[in-house]
Amino acid sequence: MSNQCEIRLSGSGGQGLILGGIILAEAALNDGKNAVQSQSYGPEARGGASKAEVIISDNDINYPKVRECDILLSLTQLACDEYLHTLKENGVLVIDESVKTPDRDDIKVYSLPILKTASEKIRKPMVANIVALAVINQITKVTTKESLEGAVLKRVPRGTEDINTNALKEGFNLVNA
Amino acid sequence: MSNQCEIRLSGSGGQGLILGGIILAEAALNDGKNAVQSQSYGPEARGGASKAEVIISDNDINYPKVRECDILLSLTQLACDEYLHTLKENGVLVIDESVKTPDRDDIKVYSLPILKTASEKIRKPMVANIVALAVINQITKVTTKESLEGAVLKRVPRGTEDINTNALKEGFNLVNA
Amino acid sequence: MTSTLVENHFRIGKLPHIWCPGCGHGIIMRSIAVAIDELGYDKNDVCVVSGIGCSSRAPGYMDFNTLHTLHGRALAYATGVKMANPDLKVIVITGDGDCAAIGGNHLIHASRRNIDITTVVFNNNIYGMTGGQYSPTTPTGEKGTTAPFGNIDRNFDLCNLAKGAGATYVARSTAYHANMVKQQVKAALENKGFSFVEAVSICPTYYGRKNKKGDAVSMMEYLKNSTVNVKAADKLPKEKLEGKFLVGEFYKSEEPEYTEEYKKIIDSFQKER
Amino acid sequence: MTSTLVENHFRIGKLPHIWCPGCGHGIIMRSIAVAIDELGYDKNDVCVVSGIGCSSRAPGYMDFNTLHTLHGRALAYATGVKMANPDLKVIVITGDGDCAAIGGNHLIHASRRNIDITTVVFNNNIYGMTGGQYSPTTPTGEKGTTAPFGNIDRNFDLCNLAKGAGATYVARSTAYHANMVKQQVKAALENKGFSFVEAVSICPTYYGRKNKKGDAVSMMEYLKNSTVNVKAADKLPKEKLEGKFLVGEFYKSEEPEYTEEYKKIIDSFQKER
Amino acid sequence: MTASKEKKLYVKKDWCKGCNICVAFCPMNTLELKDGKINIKDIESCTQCGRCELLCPDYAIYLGGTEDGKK
Amino acid sequence: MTASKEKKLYVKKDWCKGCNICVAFCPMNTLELKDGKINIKDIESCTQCGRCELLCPDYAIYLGGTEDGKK
Amino acid sequence: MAKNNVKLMQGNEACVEGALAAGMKFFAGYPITPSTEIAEISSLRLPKVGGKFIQMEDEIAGMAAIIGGSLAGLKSMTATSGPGFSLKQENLGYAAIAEVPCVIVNVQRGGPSTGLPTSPAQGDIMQAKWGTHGDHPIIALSPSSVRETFDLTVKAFNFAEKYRTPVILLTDEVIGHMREKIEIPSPDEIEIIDRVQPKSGLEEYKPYEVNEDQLVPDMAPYGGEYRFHVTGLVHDETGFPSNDSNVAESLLNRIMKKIDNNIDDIALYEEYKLEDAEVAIIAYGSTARSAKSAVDMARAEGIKAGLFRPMTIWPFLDKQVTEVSKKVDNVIVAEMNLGQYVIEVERAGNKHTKVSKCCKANGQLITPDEILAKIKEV
Amino acid sequence: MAKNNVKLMQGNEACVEGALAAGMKFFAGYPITPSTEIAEISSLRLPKVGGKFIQMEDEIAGMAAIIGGSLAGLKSMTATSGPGFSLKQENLGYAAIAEVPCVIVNVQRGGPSTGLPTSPAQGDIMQAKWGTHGDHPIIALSPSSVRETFDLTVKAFNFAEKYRTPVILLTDEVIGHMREKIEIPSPDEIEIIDRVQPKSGLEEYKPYEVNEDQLVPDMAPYGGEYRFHVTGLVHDETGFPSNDSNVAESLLNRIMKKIDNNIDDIALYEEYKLEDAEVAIIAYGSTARSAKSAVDMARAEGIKAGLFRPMTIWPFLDKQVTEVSKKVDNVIVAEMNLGQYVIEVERAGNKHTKVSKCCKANGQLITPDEILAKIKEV
Ligand SMILES: Cc1ncc(C[n+]2csc(CCOP(=O)(O)OP(=O)(O)O)c2C)c(N)n1
Ligand SMILES: Cc1ncc(C[n+]2csc(CCOP(=O)(O)OP(=O)(O)O)c2C)c(N)n1
Ligand code: SF4
Ligand code: SF4
Ligand code: SF4
Ligand code: SF4
Ligand code: SF4
Ligand code: SF4
Ligand SMILES: [Mg+2]
Ligand SMILES: [Mg+2]
Repeated sequence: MSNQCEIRLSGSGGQGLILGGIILAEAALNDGKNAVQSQSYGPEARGGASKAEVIISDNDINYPKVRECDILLSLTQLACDEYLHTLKENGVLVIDESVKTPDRDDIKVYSLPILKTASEKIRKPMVANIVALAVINQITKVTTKESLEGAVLKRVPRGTEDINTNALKEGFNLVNA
Repeated sequence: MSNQCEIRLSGSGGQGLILGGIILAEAALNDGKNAVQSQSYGPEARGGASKAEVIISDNDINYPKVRECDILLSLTQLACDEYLHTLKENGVLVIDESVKTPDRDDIKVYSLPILKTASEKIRKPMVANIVALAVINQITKVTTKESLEGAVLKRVPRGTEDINTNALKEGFNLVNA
Repeated sequence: MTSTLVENHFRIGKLPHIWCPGCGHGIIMRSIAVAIDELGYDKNDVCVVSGIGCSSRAPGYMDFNTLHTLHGRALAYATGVKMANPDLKVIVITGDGDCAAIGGNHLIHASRRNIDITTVVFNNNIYGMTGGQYSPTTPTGEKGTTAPFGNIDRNFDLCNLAKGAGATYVARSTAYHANMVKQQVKAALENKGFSFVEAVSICPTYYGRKNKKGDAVSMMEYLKNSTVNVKAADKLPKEKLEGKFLVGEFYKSEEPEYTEEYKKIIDSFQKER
Repeated sequence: MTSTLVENHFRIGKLPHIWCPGCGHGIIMRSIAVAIDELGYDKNDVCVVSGIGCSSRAPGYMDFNTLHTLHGRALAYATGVKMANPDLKVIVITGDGDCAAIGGNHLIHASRRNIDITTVVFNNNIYGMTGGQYSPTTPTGEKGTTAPFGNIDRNFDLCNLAKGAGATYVARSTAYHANMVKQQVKAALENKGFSFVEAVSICPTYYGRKNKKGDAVSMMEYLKNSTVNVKAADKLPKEKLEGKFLVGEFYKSEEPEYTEEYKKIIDSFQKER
Repeated sequence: MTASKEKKLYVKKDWCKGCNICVAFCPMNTLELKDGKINIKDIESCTQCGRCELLCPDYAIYLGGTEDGKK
Repeated sequence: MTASKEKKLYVKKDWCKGCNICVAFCPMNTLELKDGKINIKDIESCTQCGRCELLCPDYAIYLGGTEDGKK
Repeated sequence: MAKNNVKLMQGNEACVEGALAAGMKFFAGYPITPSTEIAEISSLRLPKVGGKFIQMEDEIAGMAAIIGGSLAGLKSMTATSGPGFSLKQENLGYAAIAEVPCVIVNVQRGGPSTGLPTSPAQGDIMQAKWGTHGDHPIIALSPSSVRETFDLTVKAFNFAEKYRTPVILLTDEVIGHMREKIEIPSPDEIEIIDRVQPKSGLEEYKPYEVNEDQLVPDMAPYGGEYRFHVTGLVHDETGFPSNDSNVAESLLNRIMKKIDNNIDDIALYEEYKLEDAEVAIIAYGSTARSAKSAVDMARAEGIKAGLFRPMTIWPFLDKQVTEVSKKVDNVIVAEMNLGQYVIEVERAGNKHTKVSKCCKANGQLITPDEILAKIKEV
Repeated sequence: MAKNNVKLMQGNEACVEGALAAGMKFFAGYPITPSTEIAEISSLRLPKVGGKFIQMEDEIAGMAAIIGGSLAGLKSMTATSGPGFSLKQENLGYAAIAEVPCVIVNVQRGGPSTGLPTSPAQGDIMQAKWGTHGDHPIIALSPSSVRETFDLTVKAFNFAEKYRTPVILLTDEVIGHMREKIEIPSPDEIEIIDRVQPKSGLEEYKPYEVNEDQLVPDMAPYGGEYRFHVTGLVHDETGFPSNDSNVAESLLNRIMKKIDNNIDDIALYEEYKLEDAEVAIIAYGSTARSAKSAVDMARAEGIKAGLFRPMTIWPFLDKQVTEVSKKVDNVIVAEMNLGQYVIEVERAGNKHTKVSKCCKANGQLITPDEILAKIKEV
């Protein structure tokens, strides 16, 4: 289980985090790894999920749920407040710059303008999830760049490939910058 | 169980045999005995029963169904054919005269014009069941006369008391004759 | 010896049927067979589906593909049969309780979808099989074993209900008008869509007895004397319609049929390939 | 701080409700509360019953006797409540799926009995709660997650259905016509019998998105522009009615109410004693 | 009215339940019940109108060609 | 049109889901969304017609007497 | 002449009389053989005592209506048989989780499906406990005579009210349709239990709150002075839904415990000639009558047989069955099905004794002879 | 890049893919969380392969329609969750007695009643066997992964066709909604079984006739050259109803035996580190994933734990469970309910070993830690 990486993507419904989780998991498959993606629901199916979870591993994945995670993405304050305690010691926290940097000194925190990049640079707020994936990838190398690109292009609606490639690029840049 | 008397009333639907069974059982209650009455049904409840069964006993009655009976009434040939084999050795068979006297010499057979008495003497074919009860009672003394009369008067529709008392009388007479 | 019609369309070994003397169901069942006969359908192409009830015992006697289902569910089963094999002529035989009480929802939805099923309700205004409880078509005020003081429910006009829900052929006839039943069933079978035929039946054993309607003959007389054909109704003065009910064809229209519409979806992919 | 109306008729602690931004259900729910308020009913005398669905979540927010039942069964539960305590003003809040798909049978039978229940359907033409499957009111050709190639079912006109089944007050309004909803609910509550109010709602999240109807505002605009009042309809030329649907009161009649009729039976024995 | 009758009126007593419908609705009063079963009282009067067959709930009376008799 | 207004226009931002309905249907263009929440752009223009209250699915805007403000 | 309160009565009729004695004021149902007489007699009797009867459009609606009626304050009952019982399952689970007292009578007939509609069976024993989805509490009682049908119907209402839970009266076609001598007890001989009304102030009222070791919340009717919310979702003590796993856990635990912890109150059974028995028959309902005969017949032949007759079928009488198992060399479960109650008996008993079964599901009551043969066989 | 047939797929999607691979041509259902995706994906995929999808007015109609569809010759499936599964029970019994092959998927969620609609549970285990009235046969399978969902759906169709019986796929919200790597087998790797068509002449055709030791009658479709009658009443080999107790007995015995006698064919299970185990976990479905982790964790701590994982839930794997029980000192049944499968395990095992349970029904998947704690406790 040591080579298992557990990732939680959190935010508000409509931010495309489930799709983000799926893409991340598929990227891991592209790398020849195992992956499990799951999510949580509100009352019946309505409203969409508030979080998505991905486990990536070289081995079989038994218990499919993320409890303590290695990587936590929080695009909203609410989500960060709710899930911060689930981040392991030495874990990586990626937050949108609008989220207050929490005072935990046992983790690495990356506060980046993810939402702004999507809405202002790419002018498509809905690609924030892709920007975030690029950011996570760039920081943690949880999948290869190529696999992530392949996974994104496979899942996004036809005709939006360029925008999404762009979102990836800007996401990578956010970290490099 | 030796003091238990098991009676099967058989005929075609519409001959009021279930009511007959109920009256017989109530007559037994009037005598301070125990009684259980049951019946069989066709598909779902439709069509009415083709037989009614009564067990009369001084003691508790456990198994409530009649298997081999002490007394068998058969108002139709079909019924007689079907149930004759269920009559015990030394049992009493009461048949309408229209029914062929079966060749079993281990039983007592009473062939009497029950249907005709009802339809011609009393001019009410539907009191054949009451005539039959009187006949059975007269032959077997399974209940007292008074109890039977009481039971009949309690169950028959208001306004038909006279006809039914008459039916009883004619039934008693059939045996005495 | 039996008539050629009976010989050809019934399972002779199962006759005589279990219905009571004078029960109207036998008359209506025969009319359905005549309708099929006159249309010349291959018996293998006909599927008769029923629920539970005296009426629903009919398919057991009829020499087609037959399906005796659960109380109220005939139309849902029939929908599955028709979807799976749209070439089958699917007929549902049902009772007023079966189709309008427990089965009411399936009736309105099958009507709405306009799926090509012909439904014939043997409406005897009572639950016959279970011994005379009032049904959704028992007239207000009449008695049933569960309405000992008179039924306070208002009763459905089944034809109105089916029409309101979307059936594209709607007609009523009676056991007395056996030829009309036949004609309507024929028209219903030829209608490509959901067809509803209400055949008013008689239950002398329960409905008749409970409500002092006399014997089978009196009840047939009532059917004879209390009906007005819808075509004639407009021309009649109001007084003449009092206490009467209408028979005849109430509604007919052509609308897209469900399995045909579905086939279009399938075909659209066939072409793609 | 909340408005006096909301303060007085809702369980403030449960608000804001779970419905999506722009969901029409909230508007209709408020109109019902205003109707009750204007009629001056004691809150203890009101019982609001629902099934399962987004719409059926309403009673949880409303400060009355409230009963959140099973999918489709609200009217059957409500019938029990009303029979047991006829003094209660019983209101059923339901969805198009809840009342017309799985609950269709209870709807037509409650209508038939004319039991004094006011039913308000939040009709958003879709199963909202389960994520956008087509419902019996989804217009033919439109999409749902289970109708990816367009719905081939014909849709119910719920008001027709209720009327055909026997409801004695039948009306339609929309989330946009919030005051009309209120007026109709008031009239429905005052009608001694089964009342049916179809309040057309909007589901921007599923119906809107699946069928490219734009955001909540566009959908409200559609309600505004596509409705014709039934009173005006007769006077309008046909072209003006194309693509429109009718709102207003469709039917009203006075007929024996079920629990009152039952009371007569009880009373007849009281006198005997 | 005993003209050329193409068909023959058959009864199938063991199916008859004695409901009396055919008797009551035969326009020619051709039929009767006897011991609770259908009986042709007067075949001559029959016009082969087919009503009895149409209305018999039990298919116990019918008009048939000669081939029907054999079955 | 800033005449004697009996009632006051209240907003309850934390209930507002930013659906824009009140903004779109206010006849006086009094309202706007700001950061996804309702905002009174120009209270002077409000005629207290009550439409926003009527159509707000979330009871986040309403006209109330002064007592309402306290709650 | 027999005493005035001694009557020949059908089991189904005794059920209605018992219900009325217990305070039934509302019946909603749909006819089905062999339970129909219960609806019919209710329709006749209820209005005379100010109660109400309604024939619904189907069994689902019948069950839903009595839950509504019970919430509005009336003691409520429905009656059905196999197919209808299957249809009521979803609503049964609702009554269990929303804790609505009500009585459901199932006059068992031959299954599965339409099966043998006019023949007796005991094929719905396991369904009575497991027929609805999800874990839930249930009480089910099974009478062996007409008089006991009366008594257990009263008990069913009492348990329903006391524990706020649906109670099933599992009778069968034999008991339902047979007529037998019954001595109707006088009202003062009958213990009647009503639901406990809440006493808390209106402000702090929480409809599902329990205090200390109370397991059953008090219950107000709709239309009284308390207003409250009822749902089939998992809910907290206020009655409102919650997704919290602690809430779920404590709700489910409480509704299970309110039955399990009170099993001694709920346990009804008869022991017949068990003291010195070497072989014990376990049988219930109509089959127990045959079993009793069989015991007598065996004793007459010198075989030490005895009968354990549970009237409480659910909750399973683990303690009593275990005790019986320890005492005898052989336990024989006789039931009119292919082996249902025997599963629980095996679970409880097969550590201690040999458990066998005498089962039949062909529409015929098991006879004393068949049981006797089995006794001799083991 | 991953291989072309390697995909990230949701359990519910894998179910549809498995069904299509097995030859499903008809789906009728009604949406309900968390099974809805099965309907949605079926509606998208079926017409493309010439199959048919219909959304019915409710779950009852959905189940009825697939029985009709199957009789007309198409391999048919429906999918639902708890409340809908309860509604389907009456029809399920019909399929069992009329011997109509069909597959019913139940993606289990928290019950009872509406319960916890979006949370996982394994609370319908007993209902799957006992939910409908009357004795009847049932096969139920429970997958633990997305790939296994595919495989067991294929098996479900195969068993349904081979044994002419309804087969239940009992999955749960965790398995249904999670996405996992799956390698879709190629068509030639998949064994597909179709119902056997009758060969007898038209005249002597009896739709429910079996010869010699054949237990499953051949099956013709409506609309072919054979005409026949189907009923939910007890019927003889001609398919027509009968009240004869011999007919009833032989029908019921045959439909039970056709499953029981073939249990070795139907028994699917996995044994994990059981060879030298001293404590055996028994778990199925998603819980088995936690159990496997727990076994590994225990082993890491030097505790000899093992896992018995039944994929065939019904018929109960008596032989295998008994064997496991004999081998170990402790058996722990882990399941997301308040104790259901454990009842059967106790019955089979408590003569041989100590049986305990690790149960939870609060909407949360049991964790490996919880099972490990239980292992240490016993
Ligand atoms: C689920 C279910 N509920 C109830 C019954 C009992 N039942 C059988 S037939 C019937 C009513 C039949 O009435 P109808 O459909 O009008 O047919 P009829 O007998 O009058 O021809 C009832 C209530 C049943 N078999 N199944
Ligand atoms: C017996 C049962 N079947 C299905 C469901 C799943 N379900 C919950 S709500 C719903 C549809 C709701 O649609 P509608 O009534 O129109 O309400 P809306 O959400 O659109 O307001 C369905 C199918 C259920 N909870 N119970
Ligand atoms: S009970 Fe009525 S409907 Fe049934 S067979 Fe007899 S007459 Fe016909
Ligand atoms: S899903 Fe649709 S109906 Fe449900 S709350 Fe959202 S907008 Fe309203
Ligand atoms: S055919 Fe006509 S005339 Fe001849 S017996 Fe029959 S009904 Fe009478
Ligand atoms: S109608 Fe038929 S059943 Fe009735 S009396 Fe005539 S022949 Fe006999
Ligand atoms: S009250 Fe009328 S004018 Fe004022 S803000 Fe609201 S909608 Fe606009
Ligand atoms: S209508 Fe209500 S929820 Fe929508 S923007 Fe206006 S105040 Fe906010
Ligand atoms: Mg009827
Ligand atoms: Mg809706």
